[in-house]
Amino acid sequence: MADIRTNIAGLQMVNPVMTASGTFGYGLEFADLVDLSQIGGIIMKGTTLNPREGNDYPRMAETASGMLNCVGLQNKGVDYFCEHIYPKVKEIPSNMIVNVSGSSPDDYAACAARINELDAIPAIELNISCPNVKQGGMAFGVTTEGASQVVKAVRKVYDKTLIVKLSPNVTSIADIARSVEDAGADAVSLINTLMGMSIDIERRKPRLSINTGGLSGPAVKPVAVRCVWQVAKAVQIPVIGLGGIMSAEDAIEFFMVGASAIEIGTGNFIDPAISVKVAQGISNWLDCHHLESLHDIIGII
Amino acid sequence: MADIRTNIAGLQMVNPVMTASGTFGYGLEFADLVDLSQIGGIIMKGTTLNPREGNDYPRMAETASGMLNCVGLQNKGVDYFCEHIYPKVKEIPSNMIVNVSGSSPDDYAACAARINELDAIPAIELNISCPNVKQGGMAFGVTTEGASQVVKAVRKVYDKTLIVKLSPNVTSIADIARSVEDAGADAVSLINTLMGMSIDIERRKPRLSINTGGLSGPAVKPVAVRCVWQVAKAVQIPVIGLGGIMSAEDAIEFFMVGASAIEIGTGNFIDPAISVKVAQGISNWLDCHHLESLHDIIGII
Amino acid sequence: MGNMKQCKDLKIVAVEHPNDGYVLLKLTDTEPLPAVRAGQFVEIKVDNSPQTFLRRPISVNFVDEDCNELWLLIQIVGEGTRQLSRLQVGDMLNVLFPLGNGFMQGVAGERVLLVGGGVGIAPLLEYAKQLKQVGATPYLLLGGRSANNLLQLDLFSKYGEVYVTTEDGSMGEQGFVTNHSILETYNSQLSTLNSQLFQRISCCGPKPMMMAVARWAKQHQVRCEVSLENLMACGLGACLCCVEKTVKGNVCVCKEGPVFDINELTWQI
Amino acid sequence: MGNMKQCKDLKIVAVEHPNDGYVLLKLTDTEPLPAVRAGQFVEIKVDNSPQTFLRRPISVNFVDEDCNELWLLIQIVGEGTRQLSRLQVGDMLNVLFPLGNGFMQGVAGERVLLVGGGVGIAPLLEYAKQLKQVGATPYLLLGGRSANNLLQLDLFSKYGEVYVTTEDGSMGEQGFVTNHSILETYNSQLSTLNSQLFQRISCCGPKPMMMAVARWAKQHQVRCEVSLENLMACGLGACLCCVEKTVKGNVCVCKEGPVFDINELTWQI
Repeated sequence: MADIRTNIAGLQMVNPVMTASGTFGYGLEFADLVDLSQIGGIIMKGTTLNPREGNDYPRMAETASGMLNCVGLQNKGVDYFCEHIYPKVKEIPSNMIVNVSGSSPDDYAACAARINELDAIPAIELNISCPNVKQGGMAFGVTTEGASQVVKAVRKVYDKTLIVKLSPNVTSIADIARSVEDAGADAVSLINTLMGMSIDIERRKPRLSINTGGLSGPAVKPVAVRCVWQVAKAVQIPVIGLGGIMSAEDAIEFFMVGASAIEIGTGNFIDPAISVKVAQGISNWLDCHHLESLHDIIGII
Repeated sequence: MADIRTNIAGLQMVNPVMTASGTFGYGLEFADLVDLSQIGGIIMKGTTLNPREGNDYPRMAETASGMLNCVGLQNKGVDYFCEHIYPKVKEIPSNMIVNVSGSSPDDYAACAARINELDAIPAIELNISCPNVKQGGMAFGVTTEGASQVVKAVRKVYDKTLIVKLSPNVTSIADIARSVEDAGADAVSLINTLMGMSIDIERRKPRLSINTGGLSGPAVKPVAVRCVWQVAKAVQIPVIGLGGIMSAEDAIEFFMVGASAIEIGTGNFIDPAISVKVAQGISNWLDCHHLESLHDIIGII
Repeated sequence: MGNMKQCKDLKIVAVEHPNDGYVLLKLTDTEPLPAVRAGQFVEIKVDNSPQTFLRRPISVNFVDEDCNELWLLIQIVGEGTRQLSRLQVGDMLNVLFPLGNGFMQGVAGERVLLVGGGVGIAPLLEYAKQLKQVGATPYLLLGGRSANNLLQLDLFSKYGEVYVTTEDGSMGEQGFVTNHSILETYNSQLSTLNSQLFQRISCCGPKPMMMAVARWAKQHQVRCEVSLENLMACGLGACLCCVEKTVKGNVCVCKEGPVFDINELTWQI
Repeated sequence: MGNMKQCKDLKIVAVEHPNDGYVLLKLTDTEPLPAVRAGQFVEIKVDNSPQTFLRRPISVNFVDEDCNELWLLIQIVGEGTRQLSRLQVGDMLNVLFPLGNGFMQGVAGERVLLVGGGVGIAPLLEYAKQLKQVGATPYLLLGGRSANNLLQLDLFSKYGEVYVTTEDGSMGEQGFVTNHSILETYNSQLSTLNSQLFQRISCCGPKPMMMAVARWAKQHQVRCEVSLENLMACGLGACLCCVEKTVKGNVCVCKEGPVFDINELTWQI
C-alpha cells in the first residue's frame, strides 16, 4: 500500500484529502455518512469575529458542471464557535481547521487570536478571497498589499499552521501567492471560487440575491489546475489545491502540478463520502502504478 | 415578429448573433450547413501581420462542459488574407469582420491598416486577449496601459468600426474596458477564454503542447455574464457578449446584463447551424413575451 | 439508530406514469429501509443528464413497510426530472436520506387538516397514514390547477375524508383551496375548539398557496405548519444555500425544516 | 451536390454488439444518404453523457446503398462511446457528415494492399468495396491484439483476400502486420511492379503501427497513404485543433486529411 500521508507545514495528515470550507459544515453534519477519521483535514465553515447573517435567499444557482453561491459568511461569530461548537468538534479524530474571515486586518487578527487558544485546532485557513461580502473578503485577496497586510496582522497573533486561501479573480495569482509567503504564511490553498453571475430570464433578475456569486465545481477545474501550477512554481511553501475535484484522477492532476494536498468542496454535495473515496482512489492509483509514495508524483509537471 | 436588428457603432446587423473568431473559420467552411446571410456578423479567424504556424499539436482538450485550446493564432498573414481569402469572402452576405492580432502596437496597426483598405470588411475585432501566444496577445489585454497603447496605435490608422476583445484573466475587466474606450474603441467584445490547464495523468504531461490554453464553452458562461454586466455598467460604447452561449435563453441572459449583440464560439463545434437557430430563438422568445424589439431587454439588469 | 442518514443505491421496483406530468418511483433495498417521518425528503443523484449537476430534493410520498418500499412522486419540470422519468424497473437510484424534520408527530384523538397543492400533495399521503396509525384523524384538502394534478385520491381516501378544489373546476369545488366550503363553514362557527372540524393545519404546496393558507390560519388562530421548498444543494445543513428568514434568523430549510410553524417564519401575512 | 456536408438526425435501424468492446450502429434517413468516399468520417453528437461535450469523430465503416444505410463501427473506450453503445433501434443520432477527404480513388486493374489495425480496420471495409467496384483488386492485411479485435472478416473476404496477424497468435500469423509473410515474400522479390502482389498501400490504425507500415513502404518504395486520428473539435477545418505537421506546414487532419500520403508528412521514418 502506497504511503499517502502528507505534511502541510507541520500539519500531519493521514491522507492528502481535506474538505473545503463552507461545503462540509463542522464535519458533524456528515458524521452519519462518512468516517471522519479517514479525512486528512476538515476545514470548517468561515468564522468571523462577530456574528453574520450572510446574504438573503436565494444564495445558489446551478450552472453547467457547477454552481454559484453567495452565502456570504453566515456564522454565529468566533465566541459562539469557541463556546458551543468547539466542544463538539474537538473530539473529531481529524485535523479540525477553522476558516477565518473578516472585514479588516484587526478583525482577522482578533478572530485568529481567539482560535489560537484552542488546543484541538492545529491550523487556520485565512479567507482573503470570499467574493460574496461587501467589505473585506476578496478585497484583500486581489492586491499584493491587501493580502500581505492581512497575513502580517494575523501572523503576529497566530503561531500555529497558517494557510491562506487565494482568489483566482486576479491578473497574477502567483504575485499574490508570493506576497502572502513573504508576509509569513505557512501554506496557500487555491482556488477560491470564480466570480460569476446567472440570470433568471423569466423573472428578469439575477438568480442570486446579491447579483453575483462564486462559481465552483468541475467547470472551474481547468482554471484551478492552471493556478496551482503557476503558484507551485512561484512559492516555496506547500500548496493545497482545490477546484472541481470529483475523483482521485482529478486530485492527481493537482498533485502533478505541485499540490501537496487537496480540498474537496462542491463534490461533498454530490457524494457526502467523496473525500474518503478520493483518498482511497489516490492510494489505489499509486499502487497500480507501482509508486510507493504520494510524493513520487507531487510537482512532477 | 419582433425586431432583432441591432447596430454596433454603425455596424448594421440583421440580428444580434455573430460567430466568434477561431470557431467559424472564414465562414466558407460552414456554407454547406448554414445560411450565412442569416448570421448578424462573422468574425473570421485571427489574422496577424506575418504568417504564423501556431503552436504544436495537441492543441485541444475536452473539459467538463467546455474545452481548452492553444491554437496560437495560426494564420497565413494579412497579405495572404487580402490576396487569396478576401476575394472569396467579400461576396458573403453578412458582416465579414477580421480579428486582428499582433506582437506589438506597430504590428497591430500595420495589420489593421491593410484591412482598412478592404471595402467589404466593415469592422475589425482587436484581439488583445489571446492567452496562447508568447509575446503580445494577452500581454496587452491585462494592463490598462498595454490595452490603451494598442488601441491608440490602431485607431490612428483604422477608421471603420473598431471592436476590442477583452480578456477575463484580470482583476478588473471594467478598468480595462474603460481604458480601451478612452483610447478610441467603438465597441468591446468579451469574454475571451479563461486561462486553464488539463493534465493527462497517465502520460504525466499537460494535455496541451504549451501547457496552458484557453477555456471556453458553457463552463465559463457564469463568468462571462458577470464580466459583461460589470463592463456594460462601466462604459458607454456597445458591448458584445460571448462565453458559452448554446441557446437563445443563454443569449438573452447576456442581453439583459447589457450586451447589444452576442458571439457564439465553441457552440459552432457542437451544432454548425447554432448561430441561426439562436437568432431565430431570440426572435421567438421576444414574440412569446410580447416584446417588439430586442432593445426592450438590453441592459434591463 | 433507525433514522441515521444514508447515501446508497436503491433498486427501482416500479415506475408508474399517472399522467404525462408525473412519474411515481417505488424503491426498495436489500436491508430494511430506515424509519422515515412524514415530511422528510431525499436527495436524488440524477445520472446521464448534462444539465443536472446537483442532487434533486424530493419529498417522501409514501413508505410501504410491508414491501420495504419508498415511494417518490415526481413532477416532471426540467431535464433532471425528465431523466428520472425515463428510469426503468431494475435500475438503481442513488439516494441520500432521510433528510430534514417532518411534520408534527400526531397525537391520538386530534383532528388535523392537511392542505396540499400541486405536487405538494405528495408528502401528505405518508402523513395521513402516520396520523391514522397513531389514532389521529386527518382531513385532506387538496387543490390543483385541474383534475390531472390531483393524484392518488383513492389512496388518500383510505386515511381520511378528502376535499378537492381545482382552478378550472374539472374536479371538486372550483377555486383555490382557501375558497373551499369547509373553510367557509369553519369561518362561520364561533364554537369551541373541540367542535371544530380540525384543530391544526399542515400544509405543503406552492408558496402563494401556503401563504394564503397561513393567512387564513392566522386570522382564525389555528395552529399551522408549512413545508418549504427553497432551492438547496447539500440537503445536510452544510452549504447554507436554502436558508429561510425566521424569528431566529436565517436557518437551513433542509436541516431545521422543511416544515416550519408559521409563527417561526417572517412571512408578511 | 451529392457530397455536400449535412448535419441531421439519422435513425438507428440496427445496433449490433460483435463483442463487449465494440458496437456497430446502422443508420438510415428518409431521403437518400449523400455519397461518401471511403475514408471519410462523421462527427456524432453524444447525448445524455455529462462527460462528453464535443462531438465524436467516427470513420464510415460501410455504406449499404441498397438499404440506404450508413454503418459506424465504434470501439467502446470512454463515457461517450459507452453511451453510444446503449442506443436502441429507433433512436435518432445527430450526425455531421461526410467529413474530410477519403482514400485515393481506385483505378481499374490496380492492386492495393489495405492495412488495418484495431478499430482502424473499420473504414477499410468500405474502401475494399469501392476498390472492387471500380475493378481494382484490394488485398487486406488486418492486425489486432487478439482475435476479438478482428471484426467483419466474413464481409472483408467478399472483396478481397484477407491476411491476418494477431499479437497473441489467437488468429492468423502471430506478431504485427509488418511481420506478415506476404510482406516478407514481397521483400524477397526483385521483379517488376506488375509482378508484385500490390502496387500501393492504404493504411489505418494506431500511430505506431502506421509508422511501421510507412517505414516499410518507404524502404520498399511503395506508395503509401495513412489515415490519421488526431484529436479534433469541429471536423470542418475551423478550429485548427487537429493539425498535423506536413511539408506544407500545419494542416487540419479533419479537412486536408484524414488520409495523407506519407511523403506529405514529416514523420521521422
